[in-house]
Amino acid sequence: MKLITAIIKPFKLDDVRAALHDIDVQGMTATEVKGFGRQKGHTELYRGAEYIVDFLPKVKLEVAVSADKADEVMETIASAARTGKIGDGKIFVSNIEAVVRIRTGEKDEDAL
Amino acid sequence: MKLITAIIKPFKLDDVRAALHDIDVQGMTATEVKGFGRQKGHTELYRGAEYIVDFLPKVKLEVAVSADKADEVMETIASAARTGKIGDGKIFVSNIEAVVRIRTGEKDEDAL
Amino acid sequence: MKLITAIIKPFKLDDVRAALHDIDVQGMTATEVKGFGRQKGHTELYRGAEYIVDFLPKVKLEVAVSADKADEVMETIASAARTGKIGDGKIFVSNIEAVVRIRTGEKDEDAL
Amino acid sequence: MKKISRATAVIIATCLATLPSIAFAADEISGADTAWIMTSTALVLMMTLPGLALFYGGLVRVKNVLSIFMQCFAIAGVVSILWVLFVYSLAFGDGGSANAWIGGFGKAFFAGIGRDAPFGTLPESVFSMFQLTFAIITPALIVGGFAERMRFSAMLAFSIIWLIVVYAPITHWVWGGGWLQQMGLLDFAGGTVVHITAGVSALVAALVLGRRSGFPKTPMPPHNLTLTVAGAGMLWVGWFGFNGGSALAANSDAGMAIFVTHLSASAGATMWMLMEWLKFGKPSTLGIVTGMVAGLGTITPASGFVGPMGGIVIGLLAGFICFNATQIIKQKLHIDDSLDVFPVHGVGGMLGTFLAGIFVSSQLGVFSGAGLAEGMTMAKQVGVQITGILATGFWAGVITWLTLKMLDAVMGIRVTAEDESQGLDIAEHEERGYII
Amino acid sequence: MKKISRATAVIIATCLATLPSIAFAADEISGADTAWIMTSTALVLMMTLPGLALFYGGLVRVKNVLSIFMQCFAIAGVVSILWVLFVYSLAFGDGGSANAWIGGFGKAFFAGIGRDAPFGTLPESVFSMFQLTFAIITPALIVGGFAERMRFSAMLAFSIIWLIVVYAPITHWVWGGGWLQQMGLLDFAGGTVVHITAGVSALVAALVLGRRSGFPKTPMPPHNLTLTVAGAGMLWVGWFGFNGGSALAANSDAGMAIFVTHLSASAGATMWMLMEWLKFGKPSTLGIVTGMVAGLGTITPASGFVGPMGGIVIGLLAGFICFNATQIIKQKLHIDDSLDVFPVHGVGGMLGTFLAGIFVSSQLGVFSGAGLAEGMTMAKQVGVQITGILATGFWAGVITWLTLKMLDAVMGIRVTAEDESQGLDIAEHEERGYII
Amino acid sequence: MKKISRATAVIIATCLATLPSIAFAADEISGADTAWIMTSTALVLMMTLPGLALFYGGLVRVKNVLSIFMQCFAIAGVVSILWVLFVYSLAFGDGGSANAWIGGFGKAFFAGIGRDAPFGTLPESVFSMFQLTFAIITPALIVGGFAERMRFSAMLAFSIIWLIVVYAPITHWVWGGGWLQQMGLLDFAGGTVVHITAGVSALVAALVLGRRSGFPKTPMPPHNLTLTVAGAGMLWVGWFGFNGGSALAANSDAGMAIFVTHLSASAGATMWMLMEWLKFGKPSTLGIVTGMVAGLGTITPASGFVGPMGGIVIGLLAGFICFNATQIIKQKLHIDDSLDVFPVHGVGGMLGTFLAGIFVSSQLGVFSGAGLAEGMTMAKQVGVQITGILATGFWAGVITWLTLKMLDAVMGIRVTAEDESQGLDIAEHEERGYII
Ligand SMILES: Nc1ncnc2c1ncn2[C@@H]1O[C@H](COP(=O)(O)OP(=O)(O)O)[C@@H](O)[C@H]1O
Ligand SMILES: Nc1ncnc2c1ncn2[C@@H]1O[C@H](COP(=O)(O)OP(=O)(O)O)[C@@H](O)[C@H]1O
Ligand SMILES: Nc1ncnc2c1ncn2[C@@H]1O[C@H](COP(=O)(O)OP(=O)(O)O)[C@@H](O)[C@H]1O
Repeated sequence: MKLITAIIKPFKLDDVRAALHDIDVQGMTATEVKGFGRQKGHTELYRGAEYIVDFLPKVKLEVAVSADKADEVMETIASAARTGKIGDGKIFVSNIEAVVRIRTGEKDEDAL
Repeated sequence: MKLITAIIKPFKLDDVRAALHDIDVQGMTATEVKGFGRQKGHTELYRGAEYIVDFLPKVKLEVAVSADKADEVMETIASAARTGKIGDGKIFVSNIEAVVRIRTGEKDEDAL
Repeated sequence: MKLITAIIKPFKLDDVRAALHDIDVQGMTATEVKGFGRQKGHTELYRGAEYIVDFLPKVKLEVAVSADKADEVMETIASAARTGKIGDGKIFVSNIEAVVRIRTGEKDEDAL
Repeated sequence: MKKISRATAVIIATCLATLPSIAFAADEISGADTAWIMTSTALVLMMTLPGLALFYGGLVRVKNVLSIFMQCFAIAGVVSILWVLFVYSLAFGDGGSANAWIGGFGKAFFAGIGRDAPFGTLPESVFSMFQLTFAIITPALIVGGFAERMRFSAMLAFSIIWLIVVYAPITHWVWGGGWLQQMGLLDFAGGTVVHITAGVSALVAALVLGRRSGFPKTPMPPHNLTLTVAGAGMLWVGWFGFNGGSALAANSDAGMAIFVTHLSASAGATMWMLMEWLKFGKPSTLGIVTGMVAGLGTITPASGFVGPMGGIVIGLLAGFICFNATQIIKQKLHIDDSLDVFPVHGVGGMLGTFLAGIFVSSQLGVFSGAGLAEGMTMAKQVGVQITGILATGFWAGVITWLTLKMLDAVMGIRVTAEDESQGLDIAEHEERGYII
Repeated sequence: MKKISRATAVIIATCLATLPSIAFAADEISGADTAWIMTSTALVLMMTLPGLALFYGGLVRVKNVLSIFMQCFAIAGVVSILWVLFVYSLAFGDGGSANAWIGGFGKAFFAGIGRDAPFGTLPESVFSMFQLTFAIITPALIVGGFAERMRFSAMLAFSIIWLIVVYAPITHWVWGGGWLQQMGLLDFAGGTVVHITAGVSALVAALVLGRRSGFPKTPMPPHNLTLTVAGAGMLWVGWFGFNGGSALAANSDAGMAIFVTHLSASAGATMWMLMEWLKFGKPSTLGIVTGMVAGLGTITPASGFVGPMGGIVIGLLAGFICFNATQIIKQKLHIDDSLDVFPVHGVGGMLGTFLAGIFVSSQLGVFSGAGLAEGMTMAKQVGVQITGILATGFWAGVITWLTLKMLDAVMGIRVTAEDESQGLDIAEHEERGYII
Repeated sequence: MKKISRATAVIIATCLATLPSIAFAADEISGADTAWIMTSTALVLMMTLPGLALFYGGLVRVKNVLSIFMQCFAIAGVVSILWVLFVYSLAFGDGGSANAWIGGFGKAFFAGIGRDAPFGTLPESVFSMFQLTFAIITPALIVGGFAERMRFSAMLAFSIIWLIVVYAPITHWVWGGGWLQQMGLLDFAGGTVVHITAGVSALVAALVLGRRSGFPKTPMPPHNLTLTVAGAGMLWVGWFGFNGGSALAANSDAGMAIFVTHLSASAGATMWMLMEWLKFGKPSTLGIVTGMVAGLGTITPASGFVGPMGGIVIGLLAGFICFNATQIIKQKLHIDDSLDVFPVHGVGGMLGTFLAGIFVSSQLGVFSGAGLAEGMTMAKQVGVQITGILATGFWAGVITWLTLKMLDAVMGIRVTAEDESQGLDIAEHEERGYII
């Protein structure tokens, strides 16, 4: 099984979820993160003291899927999250060796 | 070494930590996340505008352990986090190639 | 490619970022997390009710790099984040099988 | 009949004061009245700062909370300066031959008005300052209509023009000796002057600016209801100064105005709670405070004229009608009057101005009010009230439309899509509400 | 002796006013007194909305913050309507032959009371409205006892019954010409009427409802102390109207009441801070504001009778005793009076009512007060005070117990375990405090 | 000339009252004045609690928000107790032969002052309580200078000593019949007594304590501007009591003081907004409320003497000069007066005390004020004003420096680096602001 981790723009989360839903992926986990990259942040000013906020709010989406579905999921996320502007984010794929569904104790593919 | 990642219900965090403590796992890292899955969220209403909150607050727990301890940790988490109701969460196991303890520079198993 | 995950003290984030910048790593993702480990938390008191806060605020930094750069990145993070006091944190290294840059669709090393 | 003489004495006095007469030559400043109106002034200022700022600020998304605050404070600053320069004079000065429509420049710079000059039983400084707090809150209310998308500079330009071309003349019509006051319009504390003008202008502004991007598909829930509730409480309390102070004296008219104001707020809140309970199954905090504001806005024009039971009925009707108005404007018509200024203040102001003409009557048993003025019938009074509603609503709407169209051509009134998505706090003010 | 005549004149006046006499026939409405009591009314309303709502709201967990707000606003709405319908009449009307126990329906609907009808030196509308703000805050205080677990509908039913069966009669006993007032009970601003009734009822409610699930093992720290501190400040300020307004006049009694109120709050806060410092090593913000509220609640019954140094002593004792009471109730007895209403308000109210009988004396040197009434000895006065404490505490406790048991049988008073764990904001009101 | 007699009557009365004369033997307590000053007292208390606490609390980092609250409440508690014990007596008592410098102990424990004792037209309890609220806010203002790094115990010790050695004598000099008052210093509501003393002391404290670790490299932005804005609104409103109440009467002086106070706040806010717009390209919420406070602080000494247009000019100058002062102190000199107390209050207080000597003149056309006292020329008045500025600033600065050095030797005034990095809330009070 594979873990697809995508860093995306927060306002794209709904679109990505809908797109994944369409290809029958229902479970996923999202985290609010701060992204540092090519896209630059902004400046804030408080009584003349400059404060450079160099991170950008991003959402990290983690989806565990069976190995054969990994490519489709990657493609789906990539196309749903794309705006074509800098800062659209990245997708990483890594291997998962085991999965358990806590409620039932089901294992691996059954647990997804 | 293995990284055990568990998505659990937030109010179960204390129980899981206590259980891990009992089997001598002391280090771990927790993150507040939003879970999407079979369990459904709720509806909010603001001046008649409906607002469907489809995610559920979950906690992601990450524990790095030596390979031989991975199964025990998985079992422990699973049984401590279980309520038997939908949304109890998942456990994922993946491989870690190296570990460093920043304070001392110790490596791998020594660093856990 | 490798994913370097570091749990560090929050006030060290700026130093670590600067150090990584110096070795030409520009992209990374940070998450606020709660750490449990050897370092202990504190006690809070509300109208006499004791409340033990046993976690410590930490930052998790995730950096995807090409395999050959992984060691340098690890060392850099370790030395920039070190205070020598308990609770400095850990670094974990794991494998990434694929990377996509969402904006362009570039793959793997090109996408970093 | 005897009673109405008191209830309207204030208004008549106000009217006379604007004439170049010696009517007040013999007037004495009353310490008690001065104490009460200074207190009321503080209460009404509190309604805007921090009251309304918090109320509105909590309702927007987190990325725009400071823009609301900034708009409220900037309006307070700029309106106050203009007030002394000439707007007070336009509203309450003597307009000579044009007095039916607008005051003149005789009181510009507050010049020639002695420190001890009386206005009725108050120092004129106190009267002018009290009225200034009304001139501040009215444009600040409009902010709710165009929240989360208007350029700050355009907002400022709009508020200035609006103050001069809408607020000053309408205040003159109703309270400064103008034609509506001559006609006998009952508007004790600003149903027409404040709530109808603000409500209609907010609606027009919402239409001219267009919807927030994503509306109505994307949910835009309030980001911090604790601010909204804090502001709501201050609005309720402050309204005692708004309506009670409009008696311009510490007497039983002020006392009864406060009593009915409180009761209408209570009834509005209760009714909105019941409506939500029935319609959605659960009553909400946002609902109950919205009902409260509806009750307060609606009683405003009537507050000096009706009795306690009349106040309760007005509040219940306010809760019922404004609730439905909110549903229609936003859910049905999909007009993005973002913080519901029109359905709450505009509709409430119209309803209250209308009902003032009815519940003023002393012929309604336990629902009686202070009684119609001599020579008035209820039908005639209601006719006057409707005239007032239409005239003020029409003038406010047309001028708002023209002003915004003009400003859009000249400077642009809406932020870019990117700024809107980033939020006005960063885009327009380079700061963030919370760093927690 | 001369002094007490002033201090009690108000109370006697209040008493007389409820009799069908012509005692006030010659009374004139005083502008100054009217101004001050209208101001006090605004201040006391601010104590509940937003004061108490914020104070309590900050103390609960984030998932229940709106439920507190909702309860405070709903109580304000419903109590106000009932007040005009008949509760004011029950509390302050003439009860005829039953007048020792309860007022009648003579003032129901506020009917037959002219707009200018005087009540002492105030318009009766002002007196009634001032008293209404007390009737709002008292049931709102009880909310702290059953916070985070009571059904909203049951809360509403309970508050309505409680207002009618507990609050109205006890107010009549103490301020409306009833038996305790006849007996000479000193309760200037509500030690018995407000604080003892609320404190005891909250304790009983906590016991009947049972503990929050997880209490006392799971920590339930306040979710937002900035709200609590904002509310605490408003309570302190508003209390000037609560106690100062209870003089029903803008005179030196009101002035001294404010002075001693402030000093007791200061002493209570300081003492609580010292207790925490000694006992736990560190003083806390929550502690200092709790001590402040204890000082305020405790001085309330005594505020019209004691002097500045008496006020300080009362505050110090309040801090010391209420601090220990809090420890005992929650940490030792594990009673989940969630926001400590009984140890702070109940114990404080009892303590203050008792101490009023002592520090009223003009024989205590620099600690002297206004002096006992003619014919009173300190022993006799203290006996009356204890009678008042026991009678009001007992009545409030018993009725609360019966009402809640009855409601539990009829409709259920506690939310389900699932709703409790999800939080009342979502479960009962479908909204969330913060979306940040 | 006639006019100044009124404007200064209050001050002269205050002065006389401190002499063992029978000047007030015939005085009657005025209900209206009493009502207004009790109201003002509530407003000024609200400025500190919760106003200033929220304003400052929002400006610090999240880990120190409670420490600000704690400091404000603890100061309120301890100052109030000391006030009654002997500080009021030192400030407003009769100092006998030393009366030019300090009052005596004649009013200690508030003993021997009857409940109905008049002070001018007020009960003395009301005068003393009103003044107490000034004695609370002044040390609380200083907190902004040493925020985020001072030990709580040292802060408390410092505030106590400062109250006795700085605040009490300076108040006596200016308002208690001391040498500056005799000289004719115009300080209506505390430009010297409150703002200069607080501003200078905060600057000295910032220097003695040293910078926060990381300053100025690490950005330390406000953690919650919604608190700051809520507090700002309360400061604006409360200032009506601060300046308006300083007339000690409900008359046209109070009314005009409120009017000019409001206008100066508006002008200060507007000017600061424009300065930021010009200099940084974008105006900010924090900027506009800072300008508002600058306008308020600056008008304070002048508020009883100037007219509306004078108020506007003073506000504009306040915005301009305090803006630049803030830039210089913090950005250029890198002095970590953390919440900018000196550039805003200190500089504002100096500026306003100076300008009072100018805009009091009745010879400035539309910019005229109440007129100089008989026998005064503008040059002479300005000389007196400068004397007042230098004397109060110097005394406050020197004593603050000595006190802090002494305390540092005795007990240590700064928290450890570790506590500073963890935050004072946990380190000093074991609690956290938010658990959300
Ligand atoms: N090497 C990396 N490791 C981890 N996260 C990264 C890395 N590079 C980029 N990111 C994440 O992706 C986000 C977008 O990257 P950025 O360089 O700004 O734009 P783009 O992906 O369009 O080139 C960043 O904000 C960061 O969260
Ligand atoms: N495929 C997945 N990848 C990542 N996280 C998942 C996945 N499926 C479920 N989760 C996480 O597990 C949580 C529980 O899953 P859910 O389907 O609601 O219940 P259950 O685990 O009992 O079947 C989800 O809220 C989500 O956070
Ligand atoms: N086995 C582990 N798995 C995951 N995270 C860990 C583990 N051990 C420690 N951590 C993280 O590292 C942080 C520092 O660890 P700690 O034991 O306190 O100090 P040190 O790293 O100096 O030994 C912890 O707060 C936790 O977030």
